[in-house]
Amino acid sequence: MADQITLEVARYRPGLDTEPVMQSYQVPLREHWAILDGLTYIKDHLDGTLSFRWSCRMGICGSCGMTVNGDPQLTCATFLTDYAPGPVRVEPLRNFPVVRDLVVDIGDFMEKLPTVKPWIIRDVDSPVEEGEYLQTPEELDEYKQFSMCINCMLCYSACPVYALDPSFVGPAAIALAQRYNLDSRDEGAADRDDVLTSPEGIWACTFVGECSAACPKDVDPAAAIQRYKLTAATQAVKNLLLPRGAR
Amino acid sequence: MSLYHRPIPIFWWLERRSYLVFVLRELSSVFIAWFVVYLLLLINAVSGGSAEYERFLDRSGHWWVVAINVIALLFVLLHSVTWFGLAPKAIVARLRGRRVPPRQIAVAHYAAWLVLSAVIAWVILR
Amino acid sequence: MSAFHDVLVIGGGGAGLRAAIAVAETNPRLRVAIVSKVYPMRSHTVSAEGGAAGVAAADDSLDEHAYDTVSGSDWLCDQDAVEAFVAEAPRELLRLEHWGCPWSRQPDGHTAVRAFGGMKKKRTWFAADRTGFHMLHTLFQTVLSFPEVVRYDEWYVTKLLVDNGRTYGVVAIELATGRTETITASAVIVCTGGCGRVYPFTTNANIKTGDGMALAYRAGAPLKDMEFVQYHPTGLPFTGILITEAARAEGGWLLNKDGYRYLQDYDLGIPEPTPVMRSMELGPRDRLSQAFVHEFDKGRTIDTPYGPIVHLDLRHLGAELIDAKLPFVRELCSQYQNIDPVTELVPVRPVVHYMMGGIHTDIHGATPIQGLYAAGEVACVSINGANRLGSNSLPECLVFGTRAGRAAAVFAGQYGGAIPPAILAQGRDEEDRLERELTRHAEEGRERIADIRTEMQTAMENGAGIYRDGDSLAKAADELQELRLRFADAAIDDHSRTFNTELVALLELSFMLDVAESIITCALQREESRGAHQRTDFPARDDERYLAHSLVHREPDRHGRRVQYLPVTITRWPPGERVYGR
Amino acid sequence: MTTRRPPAPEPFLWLLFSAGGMIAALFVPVLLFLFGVAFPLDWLTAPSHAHLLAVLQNPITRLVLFGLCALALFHWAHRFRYTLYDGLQLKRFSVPIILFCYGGAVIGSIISAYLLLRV
Ligand SMILES: Cc1cc2nc3c(=O)[nH]c(=O)nc-3n(C[C@H](O)[C@H](O)[C@H](O)COP(=O)(O)OP(=O)(O)OC[C@H]3O[C@@H](n4cnc5c(N)ncnc54)[C@H](O)[C@@H]3O)c2cc1C
Ligand code: SF4
Ligand code: F3S
Ligand code: FES
Repeated sequence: MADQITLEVARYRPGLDTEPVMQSYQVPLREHWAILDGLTYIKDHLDGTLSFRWSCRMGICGSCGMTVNGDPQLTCATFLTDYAPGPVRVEPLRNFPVVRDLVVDIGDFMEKLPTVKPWIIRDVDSPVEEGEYLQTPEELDEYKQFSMCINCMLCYSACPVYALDPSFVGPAAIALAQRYNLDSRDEGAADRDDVLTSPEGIWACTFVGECSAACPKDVDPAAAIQRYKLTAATQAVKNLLLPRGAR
Repeated sequence: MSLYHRPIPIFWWLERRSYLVFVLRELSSVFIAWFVVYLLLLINAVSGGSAEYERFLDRSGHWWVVAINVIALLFVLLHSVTWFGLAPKAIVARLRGRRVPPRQIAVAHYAAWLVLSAVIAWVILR
Repeated sequence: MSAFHDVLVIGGGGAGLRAAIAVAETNPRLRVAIVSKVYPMRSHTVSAEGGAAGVAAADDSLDEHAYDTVSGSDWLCDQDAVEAFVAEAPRELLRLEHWGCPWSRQPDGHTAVRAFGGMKKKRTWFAADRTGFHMLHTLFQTVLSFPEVVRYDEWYVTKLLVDNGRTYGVVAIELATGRTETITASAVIVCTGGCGRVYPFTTNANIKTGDGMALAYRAGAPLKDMEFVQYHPTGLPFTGILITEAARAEGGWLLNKDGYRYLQDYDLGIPEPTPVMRSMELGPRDRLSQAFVHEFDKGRTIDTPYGPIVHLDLRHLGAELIDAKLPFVRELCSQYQNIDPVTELVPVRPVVHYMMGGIHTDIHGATPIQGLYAAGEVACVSINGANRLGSNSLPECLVFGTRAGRAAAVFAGQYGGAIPPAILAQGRDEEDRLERELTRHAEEGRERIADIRTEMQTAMENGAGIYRDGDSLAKAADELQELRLRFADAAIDDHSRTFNTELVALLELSFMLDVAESIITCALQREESRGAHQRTDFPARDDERYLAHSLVHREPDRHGRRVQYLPVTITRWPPGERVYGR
Repeated sequence: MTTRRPPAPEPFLWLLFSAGGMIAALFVPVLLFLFGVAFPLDWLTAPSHAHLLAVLQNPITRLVLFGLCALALFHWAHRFRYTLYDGLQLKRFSVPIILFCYGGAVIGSIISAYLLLRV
């Protein structure tokens, strides 16, 4: 194994550059080194001006998403040796405005998230003193998968519909809405329906499926969206056919 | 803050293989529409009497009609395969309270496809 | 510019989010804001795996949880705080359940509990082995349902503004734009988490740089029990990624080079095939990490390029149990170590994990500075004493986050009002200082901050590791002194205002140097061995002299520090011997 | 739901699209293979006119074929609409696109009904 590998890193310095330029760095190629280790090596030893986000380096905080050789990846869970002999292209996540170098602006998602009301909604809250809401392991399994989202934004970066129409609510937010809709303790599905069934909601998704392919936590947002389409469509038919009281 | 917005190329779907497959999958719908037209021509020919029907058979043997149909068949197969692959995601089926694994739903779809195709072929070729 | 909030929470982790909700619930009219240097759901609480303790089972009792905590702490915790903690933890965990936390369940629908190190009963609530992740996202998403909670996401707090013994807010940088702002408030709650990054090998995330401890310390609040740094016995060798204690609670074994369950040699019990509470692999973390060092000295560990290791054996648990209860462990092992714990041994070694010490607070989270509160890992109430029990920290964030939030809300309700001009002047000074930091030492060829950071971490590891002594600590103190001088001269390459992570790294390093010094100072002064503080030159516990909290104050005029001792509060459990496995 | 919105067309269009996609996936390959490839290339002998006429005169056949044609056309309409939106980035022309696609499906369905009734 060669002991060095080239990282071609997208640099964008606002005010100086009109568009990103690629810059090459040689970093050590070692077993167990993630792409992120290569980037921190650059920052610590070669070029302190390179900007990127990271924190947990164990694939759970969701901050280190970037485009690696064209694919959206968590750079702390993607390894240099898998790309040997290189070079490896590291670019910011697609479909988000670039703030600087590898840092993108996810403000859009942060604004959309509360609109789908990702919290438990109950008609009546029972007091904590009465103990927990019972939920069997099977009921837990109903939504568990959709609760695994780390908000890493890889799915948004992979979704062409979001690229073309940034008003699309998008995979992770819809999956989180479904996470609560399917939770046996929640009674807020009707409250989330308006946003989900708006033109920017589920109907904008054409089931490209790339969101689920990109998701590092197997959340399968594509499935969440299609399932809600089925739910919403069935509901619409019921609304049309049944008199109000019978629904 | 001056943010950089990456422009989207017109043919963005040439950038990634998976996007290309997606666009081809979507285009399969055009060939399904073509099939409907072709089917209606056939029905029209059958109701026009046996001479009409023979003429239809002749025309359907033209090299370019066959070529279109071969391409259409490939697209339709792409449609079927992707459809059966994705349908299990939207459908949550339950058997005796247990959730049926997506794989089994896909297998059921393929089985239905086989049986139906056999029945149709039998009806036509009988 | 200056914005005003009634209560300002620094930190969006478990403690900070819980505190913000508590403020909003206590008094909905208060304007509460959260400042966090990362988006709240990126906070390090997200990494917690094993679970959160709170008495739930019928055969368990608050007293037992309290006793386990007290003895686990080697009697250095305050027992009134522990009693409040164990009493309120179950309610807080239920609260989280009502907010949607996907706790793992029993077949009948009740929440499930698992065993944990140093606990006599099963009382650790868990959400598979992603407990912290689920708790943090549940809290964050619940905060979204309180529109009155304002958030400053990706803002970095650089200074606490204090005048006349009372706090009035902070100065912070908005990372995206580089804008600095004075944010004033009637009360401030510090919830900035721990400081594992002062050590080279840690389970802690990049962001855990002890900022809040240094902020409070610089503002005049003392830090408590800083010499107590927890090593977790099972981290992956290269990355330091944690393999949760739950792996041992579910039945994992620790094996040395000869495949021998070596803990039996260290007064931790006799090996049984299935886990026994407070015994062997379910002993407390300090004792397990110390046993590793002895194994190393006996040549019974295994050498690897990333240091000596022992093995964690999960193979006998089987794929089904591992997938149901420890899926994240399996994922981490396969991703970062290329092994499958179902069929292979997991290489592990002790790793810096948690800070028992922190900002000195009372039982309501109040610090000696008026209007300043602290909760979570950054604070020292103290319930953890000389050694925290696994799974006590997440509920601590909840219980004391809530308490601090309530107390701050009451304080802010009573003492709102005018901001003294001195505060605004302080704010302007700080903004000017940051301006100078940004342009500091533009010349080439200066010292790199990464080098200073690495040397600081090495000094800490060598000087104040699992075992320390007067010499090693004194040496570390000298090294830190020198690093401080070099730091004053260090340069940054990056002078941009947009998302300048190098500037952040510089400010973090300066905070870490303060924290590191306070750890060394307290460790030098405490001439005994207790819990995680093991002095080879003073191997015995000394209740005569040191049944007391150390409080380190900054002394600006004497360019130094002063350590003072505060007696431990004992309510019902007089100091005794720590017995495990017997 | 407390306030009642007028039913939006999207769920119904999606149901038609889905039903069409399913029925097309199940029926079209074999039919297209037989009539578009196998008979024209003489891999199999085409059925006689009389046999086909008999099959087509069966009301069940006609019903099935009508369902197939109409749903498949709606499937096309819906997918093609979004292909134009996304693939060619023509969303700004959404009104004419909608008229063309679903209009085409409606007219096509009427024609197929007419042709099937005439058999
Ligand atoms: C790998 C791992 C596993 C663990 N597992 C368990 C377990 O199973 N059970 C258990 O009980 N405990 C566990 N712990 C311990 C526990 O997770 C932590 O102690 C706890 O989560 C700390 O929460 P916190 O809210 O105090 O701080 P954090 O979650 O660390 O949050 C700190 C917050 O402060 C903000 N902040 C920091 N500095 C600044 C600044 N200068 N300006 C602005 N904002 C700032 C950060 O952005 C962040 O939002 C574990 C710890 C680790 C590392
Ligand atoms: S759904 Fe998956 S890819 Fe999308 S944000 Fe969540 S974890 Fe990331
Ligand atoms: S990639 Fe996009 S289009 Fe839908 S299935 Fe996923 S959200
Ligand atoms: S650094 Fe946290 S997910 Fe990669």
